[in-house]
Amino acid sequence: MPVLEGKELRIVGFLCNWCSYGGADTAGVGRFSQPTDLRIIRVPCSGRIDPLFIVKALMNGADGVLVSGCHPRDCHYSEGNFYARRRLEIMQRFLPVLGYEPERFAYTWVSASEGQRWQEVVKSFTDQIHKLGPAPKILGPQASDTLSLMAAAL
Amino acid sequence: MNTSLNYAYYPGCSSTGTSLEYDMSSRAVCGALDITLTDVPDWSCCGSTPAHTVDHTLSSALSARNLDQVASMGLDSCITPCPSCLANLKTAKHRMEEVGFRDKVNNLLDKPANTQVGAKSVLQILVEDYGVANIKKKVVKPLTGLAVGAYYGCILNRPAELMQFDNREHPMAMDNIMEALGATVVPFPLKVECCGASFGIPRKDLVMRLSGKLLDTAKSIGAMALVTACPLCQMNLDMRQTQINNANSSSHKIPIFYFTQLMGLALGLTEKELGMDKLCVSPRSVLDALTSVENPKEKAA
Amino acid sequence: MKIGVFVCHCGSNIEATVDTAAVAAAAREFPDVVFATDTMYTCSEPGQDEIVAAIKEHNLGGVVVASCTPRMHEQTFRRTVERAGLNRYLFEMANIREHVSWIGKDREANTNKSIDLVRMATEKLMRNRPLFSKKFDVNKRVLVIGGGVAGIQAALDCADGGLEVVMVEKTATIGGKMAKLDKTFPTVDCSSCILGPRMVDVAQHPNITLYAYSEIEEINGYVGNFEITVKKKATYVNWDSCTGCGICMEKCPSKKATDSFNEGIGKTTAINIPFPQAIPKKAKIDPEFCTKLTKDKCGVCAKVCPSGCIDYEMQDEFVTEKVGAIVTATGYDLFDWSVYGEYGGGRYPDVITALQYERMLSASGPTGGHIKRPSDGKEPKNIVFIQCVGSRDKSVGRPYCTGFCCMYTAKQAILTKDHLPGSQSYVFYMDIRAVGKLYDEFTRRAMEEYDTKYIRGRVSMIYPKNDKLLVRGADTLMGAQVEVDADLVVLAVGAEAAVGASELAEKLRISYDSYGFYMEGHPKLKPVETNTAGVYLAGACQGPKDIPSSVAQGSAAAAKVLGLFSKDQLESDPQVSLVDIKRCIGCGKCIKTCPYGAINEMEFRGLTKANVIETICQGCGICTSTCPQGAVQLQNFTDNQILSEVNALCRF
Amino acid sequence: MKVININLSYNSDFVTRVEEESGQKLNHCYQCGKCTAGCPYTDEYDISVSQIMRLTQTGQKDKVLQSKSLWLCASCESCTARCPNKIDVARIMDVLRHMARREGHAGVRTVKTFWDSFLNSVESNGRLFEVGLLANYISHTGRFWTDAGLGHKVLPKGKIHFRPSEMQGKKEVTKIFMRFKEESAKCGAKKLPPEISSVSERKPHNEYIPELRLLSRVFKHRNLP
Repeated sequence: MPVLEGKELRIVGFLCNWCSYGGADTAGVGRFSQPTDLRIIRVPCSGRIDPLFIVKALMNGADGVLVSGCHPRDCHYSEGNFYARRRLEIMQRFLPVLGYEPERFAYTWVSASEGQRWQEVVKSFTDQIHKLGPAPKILGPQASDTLSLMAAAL
Repeated sequence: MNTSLNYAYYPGCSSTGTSLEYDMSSRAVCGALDITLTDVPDWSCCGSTPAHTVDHTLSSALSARNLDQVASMGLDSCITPCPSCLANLKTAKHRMEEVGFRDKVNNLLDKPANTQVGAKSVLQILVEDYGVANIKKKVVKPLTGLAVGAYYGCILNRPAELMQFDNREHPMAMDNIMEALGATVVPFPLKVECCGASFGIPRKDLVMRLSGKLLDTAKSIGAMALVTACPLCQMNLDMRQTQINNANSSSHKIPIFYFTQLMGLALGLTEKELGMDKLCVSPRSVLDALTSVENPKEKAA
Repeated sequence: MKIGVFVCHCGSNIEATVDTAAVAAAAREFPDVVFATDTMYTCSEPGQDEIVAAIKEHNLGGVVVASCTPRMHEQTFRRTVERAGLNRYLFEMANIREHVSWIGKDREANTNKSIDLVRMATEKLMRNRPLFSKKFDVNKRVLVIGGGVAGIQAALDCADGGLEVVMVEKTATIGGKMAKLDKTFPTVDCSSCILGPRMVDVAQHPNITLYAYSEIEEINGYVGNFEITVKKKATYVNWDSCTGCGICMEKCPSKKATDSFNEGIGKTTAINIPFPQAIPKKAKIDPEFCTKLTKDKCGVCAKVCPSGCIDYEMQDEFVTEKVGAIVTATGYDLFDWSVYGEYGGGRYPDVITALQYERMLSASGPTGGHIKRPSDGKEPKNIVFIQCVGSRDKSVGRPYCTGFCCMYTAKQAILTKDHLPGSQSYVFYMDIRAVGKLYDEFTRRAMEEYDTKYIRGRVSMIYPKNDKLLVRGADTLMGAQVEVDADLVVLAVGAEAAVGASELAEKLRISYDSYGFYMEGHPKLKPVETNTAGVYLAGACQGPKDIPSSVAQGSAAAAKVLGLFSKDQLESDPQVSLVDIKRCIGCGKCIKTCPYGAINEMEFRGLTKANVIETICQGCGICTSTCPQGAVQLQNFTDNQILSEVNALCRF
Repeated sequence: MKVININLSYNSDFVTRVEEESGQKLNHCYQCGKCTAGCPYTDEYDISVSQIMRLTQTGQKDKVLQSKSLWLCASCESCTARCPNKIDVARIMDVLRHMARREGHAGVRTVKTFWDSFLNSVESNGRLFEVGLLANYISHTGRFWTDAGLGHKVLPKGKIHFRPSEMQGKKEVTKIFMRFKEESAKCGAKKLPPEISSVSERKPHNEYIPELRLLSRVFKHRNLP
């Protein structure tokens, strides 16, 4: 039972280790309550995020994907988030082509000190996804084959 | 000034009565500067302070009607000499951006209010649109030797977020104009202190105290006269000056001009056009001190 | 791979809103998981021993701990598994405290979420590979940026510890804000008497190289091997031969230069030595006020200088220094209070800042220690101190408390009485923040023994009345509006991040908060570290601090550096990129994108291939997501590992 | 002095209403007193503005709504302009005044009467008719001498007209008021004090004669032409 049926949707988050993951920690330390849908994957830098990750997540049945990195000019690796921004901008334009509403994806900047801001980001994005409802799923016995085909296509 | 300026003009109620001379001089000055004013057709009262003390929707509805009248002229903004009117018109526009509030206001109106029309003060457009430098160019009769203090009153640029004009604690618009007219501006420390506002009738004592303080300060800094941009301030300081003197056993004889009156003077308009005779505290001495050279226009008058 | 899973209660921190037993039970069903349990405190000694035991008993190939954030205990548990003979990278953490139990009350949802996070961790762990650090040499020299009291402390401690220290100070003298102070609280002892000797020590210490009037131009490299470019700003005086005799100052005809050391109280000469005890005691020319440099007239200083060290042609000079660690001690600056129009916004000469007042109190200051009104030089009788000017004020974007104003105001009130026994001081305050040894007693003394009148309320406006200033405030305890006829008003102007702090942070690759103060590694456990290895913080650059705390941090930072340098070699983080020669087509994209120039080209059987220099690679993984072939992979964050986490989440 | 039980006397409904109607967060106030420090009217207040804020924060409804201060605030915005926590204090004062009205309080009757008279004049003329306002106010307060002294100053200057300035749209304005009263009646406000409610059945403006006579009586006393 992955998501609480009706209650939760699948939301995947990719967070850079230095700012946003820390920001999410700060939010936790501050007990800033948030919706429980989001599952966070930690990456060293938003620049590490391959647009493929997001597409894969959506194809595999995520209802929303959230990316968060350090504020521009404040990247721990000095320029990773600029690369991220460029790639994600382009990727977002392709989502409709793949049959996903671009609103299912969002990227933002949250620093390690911005626990409050992280809370707001999670709340508003989760709302946004719940408004859209569940994303179209590829199910059934052939699902995995279809997926591998799509993966190959990408 | 090559491009000609046109504005919808909202006089406000006091312009028909106690601040007649403000209205006269504002129109005269704009005329002299080739600024065209068209009266807002069949304008009504903005509700002033009393309205917003009763209810914000009522207050905004009263203003909204006038904003609509402006829209009916095919214009998206108007100007008014009176800060109180200005505050209400601006507040109405601002608050009506909030849908829930707008609906409440529309409930009170015949037809849904136009939410696009903005408002500026006569002072603001003179400074920002016409420009102090250009005013300076038009001066034919500099106010040399006139030591004047500029008093702005409390709501001309407060709250800053709403009024979006000049500095909230230390406005300079009138100071700059007066300087351009050749007057000696004495920095007035209580520029934005309240004069007692509309309490003149129900609680005169308040006005006596607050306006009294303003007059005392004006005297202490050696101002021969004060300029104001607000009918209420002017009325309290001018019309009630004798009352104030009696109440505080002071003996002030400080003329309280509307800044437009002194502008007009410097632009060569006659005292009559500017309603100098409407002032309660006689400006005679001050004006005589000024007019070293006889003004031909005045002879004619 | 045989995997063991340990789900931590963290006392009630996690257990209260997550059914850890259920999480462990669910984990047992995951592929490869051979052992799973829930424990009270996994990080405690018994908790760690349990892990070690389990690894031995079930001969586990990898371990997952579901507890707090990896930023807290990843290192701890890596050491634990290592003790049991596993490679430290065959370990993963699932953050079920900060990211689950602390942000939601719904036990069912939390438990379910925790299970997902553990599944992710195990899926990734299955694809983890043993990684081994490389060792590299350390350059045991340290750079201290900023010569205030914190920087001085750090520099001296390091130097005494036998390290070579390079100190770079922006202004012409070290000493920072403390050098400008007359006395210090709560002991009221003379600031320069305490600081002076320390400044001299810096100048004379054989291990310390001081670059005053210099700034950091560029920083390259990494912990153990930084390369720093220092910009020595043109002083137009050859410091090697300048003796600091001061004749140039006496003779200089241009006496209108802003006296920044005296906070603009009084003026100084175009060529000047900041103050008599300056270190280094060397003259410099302020070009904008020097008639020789502006109009090519004068040239008096060149004529009078006995050692002929004036050089009007001098240019900025750049020098490189190699160091292994950096201590940042850039301090703070004062908030620009002119935004307070109601306080005159700078229009009234007799409204001054506390630091200006401090200069006035100082015997070596422009007034020779006499309190005078800037306007007419008269002795003030009523002095009003206003607290929280640019502190605890959202409306000016400074919601934080500066923390030391309450104390220095009490000090200044006391000193005022000493200087002018006939005077009366009034302090408008909101709360008295006097936490610290003997601090509260001190503020009490200001009230009880020195009869300072404390008024609880903010001031709404100040305006001139005759030759006095009328201060109109509130006494909220009286519930009344109050007025004071003041001769002099002293504003306790708050502290903000030093000018240029953020630019420097970007050069250092450390993060800073929204006010420009530098972020420490961990608010509790890493107060002087940053998230960049080898870069440490000291003093007010991390947040407003008084002298004792700044000094303490200076020493703490020094201790960290000495600790770092206690090893001759450092271990590189093996989580770096690795090129798969077979896949690499030598397109060079990764070389272009790498922020560190950690990738170069190499020849391999006549083909060009990318090659990662492990010690330079910082492990950001930008190359990995750039490589069209997937040939460059950031180890421990490979595409496969991340995608396995994605699948773990979405496919179930 | 009365002991206040903080939890029993806390009127949470009141606090929420104030926050809703003013759009301000009361908890943002940390009682620095800067509003009181700058308030030109503090002299006349029975409760200083910062204490009004405090009492509102702590839900002391009656104390607040019955206070004179609410009616002596001229909305000069000093408090709002200078609040370190960006609270629009003036707006909160306004909102409290609205509530006081709805609850039928009028801390300073003369002020309320004046404001009502002002609005009555606007309601029936579309614009403010100053003499009418004065007359109306005098008739409601019996304060004949209020500004008699000014009469002979202002009369000769042609600043005072004994007829309101004409406008066609005044019906629209009157309607605004009517609708407003219906609305406020709907949302269960207590009966609006007489001055306001009576207006709807006021005589049309051109029959202001009785009040004019009243006024001229005033001037006779000053033996004016």
